[in-house]
Parts: sequence; C-alpha cells; structure tokens
Amino acid sequence: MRLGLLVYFLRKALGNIRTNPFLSMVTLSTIAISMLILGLFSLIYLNVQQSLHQMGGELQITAYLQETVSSEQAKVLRSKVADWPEVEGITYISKEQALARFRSQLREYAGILEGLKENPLPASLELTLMAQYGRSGNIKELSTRLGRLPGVAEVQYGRKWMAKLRVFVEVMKLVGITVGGLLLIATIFVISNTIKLTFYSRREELEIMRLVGATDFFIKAPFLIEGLLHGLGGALLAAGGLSLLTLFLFSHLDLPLRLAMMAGSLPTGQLVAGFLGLGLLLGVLGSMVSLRRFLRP
Amino acid sequence: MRLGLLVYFLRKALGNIRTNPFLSMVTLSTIAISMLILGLFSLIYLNVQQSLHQMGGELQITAYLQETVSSEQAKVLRSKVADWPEVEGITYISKEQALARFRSQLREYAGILEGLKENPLPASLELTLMAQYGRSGNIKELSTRLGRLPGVAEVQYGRKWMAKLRVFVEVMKLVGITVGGLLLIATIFVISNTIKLTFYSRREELEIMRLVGATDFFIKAPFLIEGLLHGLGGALLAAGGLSLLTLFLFSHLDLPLRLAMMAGSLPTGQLVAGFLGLGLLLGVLGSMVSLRRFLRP
Amino acid sequence: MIQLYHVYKAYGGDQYALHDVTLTADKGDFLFITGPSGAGKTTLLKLIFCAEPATRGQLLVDGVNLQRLKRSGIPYLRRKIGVVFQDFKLLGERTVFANVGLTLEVTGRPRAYIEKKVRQVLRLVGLDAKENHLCCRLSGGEQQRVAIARAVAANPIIVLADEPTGNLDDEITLEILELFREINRRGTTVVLATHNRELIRKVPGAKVGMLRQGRLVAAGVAKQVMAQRSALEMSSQGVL
Amino acid sequence: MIQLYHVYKAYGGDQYALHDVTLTADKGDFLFITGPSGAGKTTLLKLIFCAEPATRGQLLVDGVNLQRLKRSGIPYLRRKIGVVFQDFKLLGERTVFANVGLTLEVTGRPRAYIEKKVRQVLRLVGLDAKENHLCCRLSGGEQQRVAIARAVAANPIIVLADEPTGNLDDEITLEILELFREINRRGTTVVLATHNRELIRKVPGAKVGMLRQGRLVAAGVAKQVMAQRSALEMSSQGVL
Ligand SMILES: Nc1ncnc2c1ncn2[C@@H]1O[C@H](COP(=O)(O)OP(=O)(O)OP(=O)(O)O)[C@@H](O)[C@H]1O
Ligand SMILES: Nc1ncnc2c1ncn2[C@@H]1O[C@H](COP(=O)(O)OP(=O)(O)OP(=O)(O)O)[C@@H](O)[C@H]1O
Ligand SMILES: [Mg+2]
Ligand SMILES: [Mg+2]
Repeated sequence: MRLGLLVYFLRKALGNIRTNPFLSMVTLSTIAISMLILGLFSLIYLNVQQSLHQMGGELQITAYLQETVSSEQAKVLRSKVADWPEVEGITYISKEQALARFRSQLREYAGILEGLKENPLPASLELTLMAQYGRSGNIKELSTRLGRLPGVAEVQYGRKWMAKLRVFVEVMKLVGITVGGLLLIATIFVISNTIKLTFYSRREELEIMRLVGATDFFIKAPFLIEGLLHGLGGALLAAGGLSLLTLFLFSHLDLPLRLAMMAGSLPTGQLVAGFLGLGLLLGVLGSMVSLRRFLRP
Repeated sequence: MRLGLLVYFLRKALGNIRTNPFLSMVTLSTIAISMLILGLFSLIYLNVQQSLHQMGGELQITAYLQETVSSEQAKVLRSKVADWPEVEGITYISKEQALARFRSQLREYAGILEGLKENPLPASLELTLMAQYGRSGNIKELSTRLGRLPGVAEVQYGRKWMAKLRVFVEVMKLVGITVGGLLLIATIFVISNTIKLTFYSRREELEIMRLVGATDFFIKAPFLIEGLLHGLGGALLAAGGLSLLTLFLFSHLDLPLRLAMMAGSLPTGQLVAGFLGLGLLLGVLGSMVSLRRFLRP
Repeated sequence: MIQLYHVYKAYGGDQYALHDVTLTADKGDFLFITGPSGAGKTTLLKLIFCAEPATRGQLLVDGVNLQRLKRSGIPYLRRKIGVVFQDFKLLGERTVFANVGLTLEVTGRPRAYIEKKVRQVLRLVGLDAKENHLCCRLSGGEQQRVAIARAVAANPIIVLADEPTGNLDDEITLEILELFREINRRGTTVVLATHNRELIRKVPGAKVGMLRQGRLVAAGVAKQVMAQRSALEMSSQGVL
Repeated sequence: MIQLYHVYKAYGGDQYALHDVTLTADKGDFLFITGPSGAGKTTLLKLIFCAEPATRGQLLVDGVNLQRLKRSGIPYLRRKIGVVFQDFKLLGERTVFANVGLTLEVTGRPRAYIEKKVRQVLRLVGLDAKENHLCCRLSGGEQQRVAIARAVAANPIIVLADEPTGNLDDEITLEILELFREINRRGTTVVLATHNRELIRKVPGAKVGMLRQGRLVAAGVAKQVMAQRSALEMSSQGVL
C-alpha cells in the first residue's frame, strides 16, 4: 500500500471520528470499560494465584529418616531426590533442628519436652513440590517412591487443612479460568456488538460509498483504521484506569494485604503493551467482522 | 393509563421488535451476556465466600487451663464464655483428650511420648469465633479478656498458616467486592451504551414521530415496554445460561470440588427472580435515560 | 388561521433564511408559497409547525402565539397541521398503512376508524393496492403520495405541503391538486410550497406569496401575481 | 454504450417492475426515460449501474455483460457512470465539498485536482458559496444540485439522472438541462428519467423511451414520441 493512500485513509478515519463523535465515544468507552474489567480480573487472578501458590507451595512431603542414617548419607539422599522433576525444594532437617523447631512451633506442647533425657525426634528431608505436580494422585505416587529409598523410615504428607487448601486452590483455579474465559468471550462479544451497532447506524453511508464506485477495500480501510484507533484508545484508557485503580486499592489496604499483593504482580510495561495489542486486535477484528455484515450485496 | 392504551403500546413494542430484529437481538444478547457474567460472578463469589467462611471458621482461640482447675470448674468456665457474643462454639478438651489428639495428629512426633511417665499436656477450652468477629483486633482483645479469667493459664491463637488464610480471606473479600462492583457498573454502562446506540440508529424514527404530533409520553411508552421486554428476555436467557453452566461445571468437577461447591449456593428461584427484576430495571431505566437524550428538542 | 408579522429566521449565521416576512392565511385559504431554490419556502413552513423557532417576529397559528408556546404544547398544535415534507420523512421500514395511520394513532383514534380512514385516503392518492408494502420499496412518486396521504388522513385544519408533486407525473399532479382543492373547499387551510407555475395557474383564486432570498417579493391573488411576475421577468430580461 | 435485450425485473413477487424491455443508447446519445409514477424508470436505471440484478434478459454497459460481471468488478463499472439519485443519497453529515469530492476520491485522484474539479462543478450548479455547508442543512433544491454535481464531477462516460429537477424552479431546471446537454455534446451518454414533459420538449433530438407498468410503450426520437403521445392521449380521452 502506498504511503499516500495510508495517510489518506488515516485522515478519512480521523474525519469519521470527528463527524460521529457520539459513535466514537461509545465505541471507545465500551472497549475501555470491557478491557478494564478484563485487565482488573487478570491482575487479581495473577495475584491470587501467586499467593495461593505460595501457600500451596508449603504443601510438603516429609521423609523421616532411620536412626541409622548419618548426616553424610542423608546429604547424598538429599541431592538424589533434589534431581527429581517434581521436586522444587528440599531441606535436610537434623534431629537437633527438629527438636528446636518443635520447641518454637508447638509451644503449647512444650511441657512434653520437660521429662525427656534424649531427643526422640528423627531427622528428615522436607520436600516442596512444583505447583503442577500438586495433585493428590502425584503426591501419593511420589511418597511411595520416597518410602522405597534406603534409609527412609516413613513418609508423611497432607495435613487436614492443607488438603482443604489444596481443594480450595483447585476451585479458585477453576473459577478463575471459567470467569476469565467467559469474561474474555463476553468482552469480545460486547465490543463486536457495539461496533456492529455503530456500523448499522452508518449503513446508509456504507451503501452510498458503494454506489459511487468505491471498492470494498477502499470503504473498509478507513473504518479499520478507525477501529484500530478506537481499540488503541480504549486500551490506553483501560491501562490508565487499571493503574490508577490498583494504586488506589493498594494505598487503602491494610499492611498485611499490601504485602500479600506485593508478592503478586502490579501492572507492568509488558502488561500494558499486551493490553494495547489486545485492544488494537479487538478494534480491528471487530470492525472487520462487522463491516462484512454490512457490505454484503 | 387505560388498559387499551397499554395493549396498544405493547403491540407497538412488539411491532418495533419485529421491524428491527437486528437491534432487538443485539440489545437482548448484550443484556443476557452482561447479566450472565454478573450472575456467574455473584454465584462464584457466594460459593467462595462460603467455603472461606468454613475454613476461616476454624480459626480457634485456645485457652489453656491451670493444672489446678477441676473438670467441674472448667465446665462452669465453659458455659460462662459460651455466652459471649463473639463465641460461636466452645469445646472443653481434657488432659486425656489433649494427649490422644497429640498422638493422632502429630504422629511424626509420636516418639516424644515414649519417654513420658505422666501427661504433661494441659486441659483447654477451644473457642471458634463468629465470622464477623474474625478480625485480628477483635481476637487480640478477646484473648486478653480470656487470659484474665480465673483458672486460665495461657491463651493461644492464630498459627502462622491461619493468619495467612485470614489475610487471604480479606483479600478475597476485597477482590470480590471490587470486581463485583466494577462488573455491575460496567454492565450498566455497556447496556446503556447499547440501548443508546439502538436509539441513535432510530433517531429519524423518533424525530418523525414528534413531527406528526406524538407527545413525548406516546413516543416513549412503546420504547420503554420494548426495553422492559429486552431486559426480561435477557435476564431469562442469562438465568438459563447460568443454570446450564453451573450444572455443566458441577458435573465435570472432582468429587471434593463438588462437595466444596455443594456447601455454597446453586441458583435458586429467589436468585432467578432477583435476576429478572434486575434485567427489567436495566432494560427500562436504560431506555428511559437513552430516550431522553434523543428526545431533547 | 396563520399569521406572520415581521418574521426573521437565521440558522446560526448572520444570513437570514427569512427576512421580515409578513403574511396571512385565513381559514379556508389556499396559499401558494413560491420562489427559487433556497428562497426560504421550507423554512417558512417549518416555522409554522414549530420545527424551527423564529429568530424574531410574531407567529400566530390557529390563535396560538408560537413564541409563547411551551414545549409540551407543540404536539397538540402539530395534530392540527398535516405536513407533506419535501423529503417525505416516511418510516422506510414500516408499511404504507403504518405510515399513513401514524397521525391517527398519535391522537388515539380507535383501530377500526384508523383502518377505514387509511384505506380511504390511500384510495384518494391511488395507492390502495400498496397498503402492505414497505415504504422503502416504493418508487419516488409512490412515496410522495404516501406522504400526502399521511398529511391529510387526520383531517387537519391546516395542510402544509412542501413541493408535493416534484416526483409526480402531470396526470397524478392534477389529481393531487384536485385533492388539495377538495379539502380546501371543505374549510381546510392549505399552504403549498412549489416551483411549479402550472400548479399555481390551475388555482387562479389562490393567494400567492413569492419569496426570494428570504424576502417576500410579491403577495396577492394568484392571477395577479403571476401576471405581474411575467411582466417583471420580461422587464428584467430586457434589462440584462 | 447501453443495451438492454428483453430485460425483465421482478422484486420478489410475480409482478414485473420491468417487462420485456429492449432499449439501446449509443455513445453520445441523450435518452429520456419517461412514464407515470411507478412505471419502472428508477428500476431501469438501477439495473444499468448494478444496484439491482435483472431477473431475465441481457444488459450490456460499455461492452460489459452485466449478467456475467463479478462482484469485484462492479465498483469499476460504477466509476464510469455518474448517477443522480431520485432521493439524492447524500451524506447528510458531510459537507457539500466532501459529497461532491467522493466520486473523485474513490478513484484515487490527487487532492489538488479534487479541489479544483469540485469547485468547478459546484460553480456550474450555482452552489460555490455553500461548499462548506453540511448537506443536511441545505434546502431541497440545493441538495438536488449537490447530487447533480457529484454525478458529473468524475467526468463519467455515462450519466444517469433520476428526476433531477423535481425540486428545482424553472430557471435552474433549464440551467441544469443545459449542463446535461453540454456534457452530452462532449460525448457523454446521458439517460434522464423524468415526468417533466417540458424537459423532453426542450431537447427535440433526444431519444425517448416511455414506460408504463414496466413495459416500453413507446420509443423513438423525442419530437415524434411526444406528438404520438398527445395523439394517443386524445384518442384515449375520446374513448373514455
Ligand atoms: N438547518 C439549516 N441550517 C442552516 N441553513 C439552512 C438550514 N435549512 C435551510 N438552510 C438554508 O436556508 C436557506 C433557505 O432554505 P429553504 O429550505 O427554506 O429553501 P427552499 O425555499 O425550501 O428551497 P428549495 O426550493 O430548494 O427547497 C437556504 O439557503 C438553505 O441553505
Ligand atoms: N426495492 C423494491 N422492492 C419491491 N418493489 C419495488 C422496489 N423498488 C420499486 N418497486 C416497485 O416497482 C415498481 C417500479 O418502481 P420504480 O421505482 O422503478 O418506478 P418509477 O418509474 O421510478 O416511479 P417514480 O416516478 O414514482 O419514481 C413500483 O411499483 C414499485 O413499487
Ligand atoms: Mg424546500
Ligand atoms: Mg423513480
């Protein structure tokens, strides 16, 4: 396409926007608000997933070692298990460390320790799993494998609340993907509906263009550029709104919530770029599809 | 308003819908999809809140009793504390019960118990709180109050993960309310935009009506009824879609997830009625506001 | 019935579409408004049925002072006036019947009456066979006749017709003129804006107001004005 | 240039808007299409510039067989044809300049050329002063002239004008007719659909096709057809 033609189409598109400020405003704001909701949801979803991941990451498998295993042998075992693909982290807890932890963590049972002459707690290896292996089937299989290793006395996993949390994480994931997917579809649908309506109210103009001998390409091009501008503008507005909104929410949170959110992701340059891309796509594709409807013979 | 006139307006409205099936379809589907998203979100929010509530309900305060407190005295204490408004449930755990629980729950530390001659664990009262008193400020205050009671040796609450969960619940609440509120605003905005566009493309018709001597009321009434029908239809579609969707999701869930969801609420007659009401309101109010714009002199 | 006193109309700018127009049409009058393209004929009609407010001057229609008429009163004034718009202003996606019936519906006439009346006026304009056609599918002349039928359907006391025969052949034009004369004879005031001199010649007893660039350059009985005008043209041609 | 062989056109139903029409206009011809309202004049023009497909028969325009023309070829055919639509089909929210320039823009003419050419044709129709007005704010006659200007701006080899003077006074009508005759003299084929017999009488050498209920009831040179027609009318009046 010649540059002159491009400039011509761009000028036409701007002309269209100026001629129909109402239609432009509606399209722009619909795209903006739809994308704002979508963006807000994604951001929240990412944050929640991240916090859940952190909590879920604590789902540990503990392999208690036999009394006979020396700390050197334990370390060999550790490096062996660390190579398993499911394993995210692995820590060796010696008998002494176990006792110290018991003392600090289970203070209400501290009385128990008073009558002891020797340390009854075993050494252990504590494994955290990669998130994608966190399903209960995998964990069972893994713990069986762990139990078969020489030197491992017993394998433990999944306390009651952790299992519940796991279910909850699953539900959240499902919820997130369902709502997110539907939201995306709804956004595309609403935007395309809006664009269709704006073309509907301009169908006479489209018809007249055709009657005076304009090719379909010539008619479409300015409208596609218009759609592109609307999409870009809407995405920019949404990105701006999203940033403001998160900043506002952020500054109104209690400290712990704020820290929890810090762990997640705030809107970044990358996210904004992706947003603009999506807006652009929505604007152009929406216009393309809608135009076809009104350029049919 | 005379009944004849109402029938006339209704027939006009149906005529409008038949004349402009495209516009009706767009309005109807936009209302339906917007409300579907809104409904789905509300449903999920309710469910998640309920599950969180159940998990959060486990946030306990444990008051360890002095060795000198007899079980009768403990029971007096229990019934006293049970009357406090913040307290949802209260359980007396005797020394023996505590030991048994330790054995079963903390099996990895079972070795500790081997060398004991007498039970070092204290008796305790375990309190669960009403959800609305679950904020950390209240808990602190409550535990101070508990600690001052005669016979109470020590008060413990909020293990690490519980605190985290609590933060998470707060975040979820905030997220839910934010997203939900924005979703509602967006829905209203999108629906009103759509209705505005349909009137925009019919502005000539509105103008002609005025030119032949129709009063504003006479012009508006059929359009309002049309909006009402669209709103009602959209809400019905959304309610139907929502029911199908939840049924579908439900039948594709793992058992634990299904149970988790069972705990929450599925769409009920009440919810559907509320939905229809909201749809009706959106349709009529949206039309009313949009019409005003195009009936200005 | 219609009185204009020193009426001015400017659309935004400082150019007047109507400039100091004083004109009267009494009950039962047949008034032609004529003049070249852009003279202000349509503007004059628009003022009469409150589609535009006058910039200055006094307008009285059926005793109502339009400058003082409230917005809520406009529909009731318009029901007394049947208008044939120059661009027809039909609802293209509605049937001929629905379009013609519109003026009757807005006044709340019963359905049976509407059906009878609509069929009757459609017969008058020769479109009884097209009752159920969509207006956008009619020929130009057919649309114009629908517009005429709509204007007269509600038995208005004033009919304003803006170039109502521009798309009609001579034969139908005469029939339509006869239609206007007939309702005029029954007491309706008819104001007809046209370029067609033939039309004016056919109603020698009518009043004529001739506009040129917004000013009333001639007014009086048709016969006289047309004669005067011919003389004027001849003299102006002689000058050029 | 334009050839129709046994052309039929039905809009959906079984009634023909055109019924077995055979008609030719050679390069440089001036062809009037006349006939009463609803006779099929507009339909005939619509077939020529591919706004509607013929139901049956052969159409050739500038050597192109329209029955075989692909959708993608239609715009290029239309660029050779300037059309004055009966209902103008202007972009109301655009300026006069933008409307007239449209036909030049779609063929990719440079901006400077467009400006020059648009001003020139606007001068021809007497609207040079209204260049920057929005079309919806023009009077009926002014709009019609914009439509005429748009049709001739791109120097088409065929001009189709559908009742192009229905909203114009006698003086401007003559000027417009002169405009069409001028471009006709330069070799453009002009097809003019009209009710106005005066117009036809003014171009005695033109061809005339007379339609009635979709059938071509008379065709030939204007002078002869009009004479024949008068005779016909007299005899039919005598019969009635
Ligand atoms: N809405 C408007 N805004 C601005 N100017 C207008 C508007 N309507 C009409 N005009 C201008 O006012 C003048 C008179 O217009 P009007 O429509 O009254 O003419 P007319 O006598 O009806 O002409 P015609 O015979 O061509 O219909 C014209 O110059 C026109 O351009
Ligand atoms: N799109 C359409 N759908 C159905 N019928 C149509 C359509 N367009 C025209 N007709 C019918 O075809 C017949 C011829 O219409 P056409 O517009 O060709 O007439 P015309 O000669 O141009 O008349 P006029 O002088 O009134 O403009 C008319 O009876 C009309 O009702
Ligand atoms: Mg006019
Ligand atoms: Mg026609």
